[in-house]
Amino acid sequence: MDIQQTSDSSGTWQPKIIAFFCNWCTYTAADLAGVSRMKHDSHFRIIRVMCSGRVDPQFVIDAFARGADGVLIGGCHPGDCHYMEGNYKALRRFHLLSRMLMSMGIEQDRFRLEWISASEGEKVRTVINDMVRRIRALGPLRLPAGLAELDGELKTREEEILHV
Amino acid sequence: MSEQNGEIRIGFYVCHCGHNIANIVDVAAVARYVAGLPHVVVSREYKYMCSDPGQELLRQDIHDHRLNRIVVASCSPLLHEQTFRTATAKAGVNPFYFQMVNIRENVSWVHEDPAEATLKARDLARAAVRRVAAHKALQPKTVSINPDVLVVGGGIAGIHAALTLANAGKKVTLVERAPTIGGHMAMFDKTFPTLDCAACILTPKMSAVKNHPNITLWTYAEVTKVDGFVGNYTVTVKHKPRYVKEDLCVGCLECIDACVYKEAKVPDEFNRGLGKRKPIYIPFPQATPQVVLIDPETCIAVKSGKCKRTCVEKCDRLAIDLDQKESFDEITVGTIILATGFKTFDPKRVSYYGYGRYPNVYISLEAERLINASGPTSGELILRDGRRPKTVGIVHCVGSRDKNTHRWCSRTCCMYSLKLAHLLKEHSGAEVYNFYIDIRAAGKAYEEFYDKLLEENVHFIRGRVAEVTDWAVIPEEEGKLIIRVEDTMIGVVRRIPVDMVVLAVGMEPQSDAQEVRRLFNISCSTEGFFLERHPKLAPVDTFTDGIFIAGACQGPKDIPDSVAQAGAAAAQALMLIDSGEIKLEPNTAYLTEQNCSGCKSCINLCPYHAISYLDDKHRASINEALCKGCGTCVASCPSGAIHQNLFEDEEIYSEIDGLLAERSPESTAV
Amino acid sequence: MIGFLSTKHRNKNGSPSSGRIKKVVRRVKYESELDLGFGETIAERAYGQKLLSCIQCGTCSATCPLSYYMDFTPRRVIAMVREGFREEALNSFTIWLCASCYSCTVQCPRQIHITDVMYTLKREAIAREMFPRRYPIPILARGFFDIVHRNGRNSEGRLLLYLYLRTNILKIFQNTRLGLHLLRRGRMSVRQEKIHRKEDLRSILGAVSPTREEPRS
Amino acid sequence: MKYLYYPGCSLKSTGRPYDESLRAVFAALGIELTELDDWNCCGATAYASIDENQAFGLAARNLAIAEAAVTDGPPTIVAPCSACFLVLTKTQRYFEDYDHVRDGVTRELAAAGLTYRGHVKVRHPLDILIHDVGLPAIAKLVQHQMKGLHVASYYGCQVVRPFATFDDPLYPTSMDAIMRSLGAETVDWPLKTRCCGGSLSGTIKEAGLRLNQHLLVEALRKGSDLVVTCCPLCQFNLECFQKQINKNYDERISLPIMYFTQLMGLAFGIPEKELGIRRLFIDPLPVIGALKGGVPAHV
Repeated sequence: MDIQQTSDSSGTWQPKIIAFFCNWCTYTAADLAGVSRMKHDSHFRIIRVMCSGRVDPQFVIDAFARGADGVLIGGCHPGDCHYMEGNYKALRRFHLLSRMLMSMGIEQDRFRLEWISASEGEKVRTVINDMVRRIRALGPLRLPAGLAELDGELKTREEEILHV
Repeated sequence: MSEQNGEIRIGFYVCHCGHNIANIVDVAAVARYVAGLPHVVVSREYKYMCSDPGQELLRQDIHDHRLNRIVVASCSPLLHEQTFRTATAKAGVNPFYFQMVNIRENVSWVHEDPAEATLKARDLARAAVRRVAAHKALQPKTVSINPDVLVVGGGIAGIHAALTLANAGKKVTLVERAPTIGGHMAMFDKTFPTLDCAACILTPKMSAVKNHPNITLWTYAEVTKVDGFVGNYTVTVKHKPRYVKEDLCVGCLECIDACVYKEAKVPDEFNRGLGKRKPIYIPFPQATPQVVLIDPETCIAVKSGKCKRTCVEKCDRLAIDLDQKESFDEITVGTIILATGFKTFDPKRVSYYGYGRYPNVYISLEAERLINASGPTSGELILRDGRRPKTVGIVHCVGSRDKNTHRWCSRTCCMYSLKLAHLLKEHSGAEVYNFYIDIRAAGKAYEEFYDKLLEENVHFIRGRVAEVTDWAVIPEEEGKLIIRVEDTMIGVVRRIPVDMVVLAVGMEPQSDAQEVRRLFNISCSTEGFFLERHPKLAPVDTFTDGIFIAGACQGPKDIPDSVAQAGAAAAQALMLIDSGEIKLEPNTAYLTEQNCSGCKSCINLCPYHAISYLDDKHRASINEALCKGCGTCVASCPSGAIHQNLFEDEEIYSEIDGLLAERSPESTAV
Repeated sequence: MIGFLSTKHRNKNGSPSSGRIKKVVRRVKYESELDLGFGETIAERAYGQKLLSCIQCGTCSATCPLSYYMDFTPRRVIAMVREGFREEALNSFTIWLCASCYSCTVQCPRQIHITDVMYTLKREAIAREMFPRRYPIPILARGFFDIVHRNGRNSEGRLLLYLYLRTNILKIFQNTRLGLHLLRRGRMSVRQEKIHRKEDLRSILGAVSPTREEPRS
Repeated sequence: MKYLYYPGCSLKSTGRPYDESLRAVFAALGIELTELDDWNCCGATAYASIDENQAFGLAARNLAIAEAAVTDGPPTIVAPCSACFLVLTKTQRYFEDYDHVRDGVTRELAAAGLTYRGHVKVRHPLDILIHDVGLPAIAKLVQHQMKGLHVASYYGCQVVRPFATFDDPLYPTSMDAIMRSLGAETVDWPLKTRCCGGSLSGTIKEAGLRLNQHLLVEALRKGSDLVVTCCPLCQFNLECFQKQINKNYDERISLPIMYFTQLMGLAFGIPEKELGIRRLFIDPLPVIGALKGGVPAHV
């Protein structure tokens, strides 16, 4: 990817973060942040899913593979899941997946899971700003020797991750 | 007309939302950019897409350009997705060939740099365009609505909602935790600004509830379990033992006289401990239902069994049952209205007002009881130390507008303080001081009431009281409570000796609001009050279909507002009931049988038991009726056999893909 | 000023004592006379961005044990700072009377660090030399500062001596009896307490960059 | 129990009885206090009025020394003087909360070859006694019940405000609880945290003396036999200016003002010499009961 497209108008590199937000808590919180005009960093893109439990590890890996510098998953607080326990599933997958990503040299700060309830617009702001700050510090993601290897990794680990 | 010869023809529309979006996002640039994307046939910007002309534009284009996919970039889908889906459907395209891009809440309202915002708006638009191409035609699943309604909470809000629905011919179950309905309003003496007595306007409604053929009234009961979904909820209710058979008791109260306790010894809840009751009692004269109950904590018979049980002998209807146990009922309803009310702020949390240390410091509710004709002093203003006050200080904003306790304004305190000022002066002829930060008398005839008080020569001192002490510096202060405050209008600190202090305590969420919230699967705002679906456009809806909120459980409210909300909640419920059915998002999971390896890893994942294992076929099977569409099973299926409508893997991948895809050099020039 | 204080106290209600002829002064304030950035500056230097959220409720004034003696109540000082009445705020002896008891800070419904605001104003005033000659409080502060700066520890005896020499020499005699009592009970010594590694101190204090402290103009 | 001990300047002069009695009482309770090596003045309130950055640097030197002194677990400083307690806590707190303070302090310390990582806990003796020692342990050591003695606990301001978390900032009760565990009756009075004016008694006498007059009069009005306090400056103001207060305001006050640790010591049967009783201006022993061999007469 050429520097041009991941850089801002002033030409300096800017991170790209994909954020999977659950419809009931975190996405609503993001709306609240909007309604409350809580300005925050723009270098993230939200994908709405019904529940953080819907976030397939492959989505995350795919995002990294396609050039995301960070991935954020936002769900309801433990005990508050609109679907009772989807967020717990998300949590368990997150642990396995982040271990795998780290073993592949993707820093911990690049993959994050946050509980943000519908009323926590402020938290959306702080989490986003903090994550962007950390990833700016890390710089662009240098994937370990290209996607092919990543896919290979994926195949071998798939079972273990998906069987949670 | 849409899916002929499979060709995908996308129409893209970016909304200015007046200046809300257009001020930050270069909408024209976005439209130009999207026009260059594959499958896009039409790409326009428009001032207000949600307006009639906006929707008409959409309809016209679909017709003229044979569009079969629609993307609108405007506000949050939580606000207008339905609007545009309907518009799409009107024009003959399946509504699920629509995708919405949120460039207001998620872009223009939260970002300041136009270049960055525009860049982001484009990425999101590109992702949506790719996603919509992968969409499938779907039929919304419809469920029928059980016409029965559950109302939780028997305060004025719950009462009003229940009566409204019952009068509309619906069967209502009203569940109240306390032994009687009436809530806080029943404790008030008079109501502002009209000064008509609370009991006079409330008790008729209470008995109406009791006698209404369509209302089942369950007091001293609590909801313990809620299952199901909109239109089809199954609710378990626990009846706490009153040790009195409700159906047999006629409220003659002879048992109370008969109690072995000759004197009432127990501080009574209804009078906030200012009066006493016996272990067998009725909360207050107009209690509804007119049924006595026994407090197991203090009744000798229940506690130890060693008692002459004179009450039992006395009751010739044999209503008293000292062995009564808690019992459960299960009911099915289609909709639920929560009116669980509020709790008053505990002023012990602000030590500097001396509540609990100085007997003559009262909270507003206690003052209400003190001046109430049916109160512990039968309306005589007699203080805890037996004196009659010559001067009274009313302290506003106790536990309100204070970041150390509660940030919010409780909205009712100013007015009830004015009311109490008037009543206290009327009852005792005392000098009354109001200590306020701001007087908030915004309401019909409220300001006029404030005028009235000013003319009655009640003192209004603008300043937040710093402390209430018994620290006398000069002889005139001996034996008084000293209020230290800055008179901010005059700019001096004043020490004002009074005989009685009334703390205008604010309103806070019920202490168990969080548990109740979980029980009914709704959200709370930061403050802990129940969260409405939209602060302006859906004030009584929640994020859970079929569950509505009314009254002070949603935020501080006075009686008129609570009643208005209760009516609104009832109307929302009626809307569902009378439409008979509700369309649900077709976002359910489904299985491609041939791919299922029968590994069973999904079976236990589903919290709704929608997935079962067919032993004969050695594979799973999904009951779409039970599926609520979280997608957890989809993400966990190792053989990718489970899919979710509206959130297909393919759809999400193309969204990711779209967000991260390279942009052509042309596009980067903003 | 002290004189004014005492007259002010002599009549209980705290209103300025009667009989004093007030000279006519212009009351109108022109925006051009104000330092409009002042509020933000002080807020920023006092860790209390919340200063701007003051609702003028007067809790600070009412809870302050010394507001009785102040020319402007703390609430009014906050209002002045907020609105850029720099001269008035810095000239008021309200800021000097603050004994840092923090009552206002813990009770302020907007959680404004009022005590820090007062410190900041004191520093601002000292930096601008905006306090009357022989006014004891800033002098005491300076004296304390010098002693500690030099020796690393304070010595109360020395400090009082220093104070009285520079403010009101007579106080020495007023207070000699007290001093003697303390000496006799071994509770005061004219011996100067010192620390061993004074060079540490010097380098620490030397390393301070005065960036945030110079007065705005 | 082992703690680092930061006496502060006052406890070396006017506050000496506090220093002596505190050491004696803590020793009796089996608490080991190690005086912080080469500690320097905390900066108090005055210093910050001149140069705040220096004030932080000054206080931080003590924290740095403490951090270096303890290797096992987080170092805890016991600071009996209210001003010291406040300033050290404030420095610690602002070091955590504000980047520019952290950077400034770090730079200043570095100049002296010192480092601070922010691990020090600053605690007040009251906090230690209530939460680490516990009232039962205190009661167990009491040999002479202070029966019938009406004690007004005076906390002053800076111990409980604004950073202390161990008690209510406006209506604290920890010292009262300790006094009750000595058998004494505590006086519930509203001025227990009202400021004594600090250094004002030296600068603006009128204001300073008034504050102390109010405190003394109210303590007496509420029937106190004596006042116990936990701050050297409060003790000094309340005790040493009684003569002047009586003169200026035509009062007849003679109220013993002692450190709470002194009364604890007496209750524990520690010889009064070790508690600096004789250093007080107003002898408390008569009201406590003439001590015969350390035993109050009326016990």
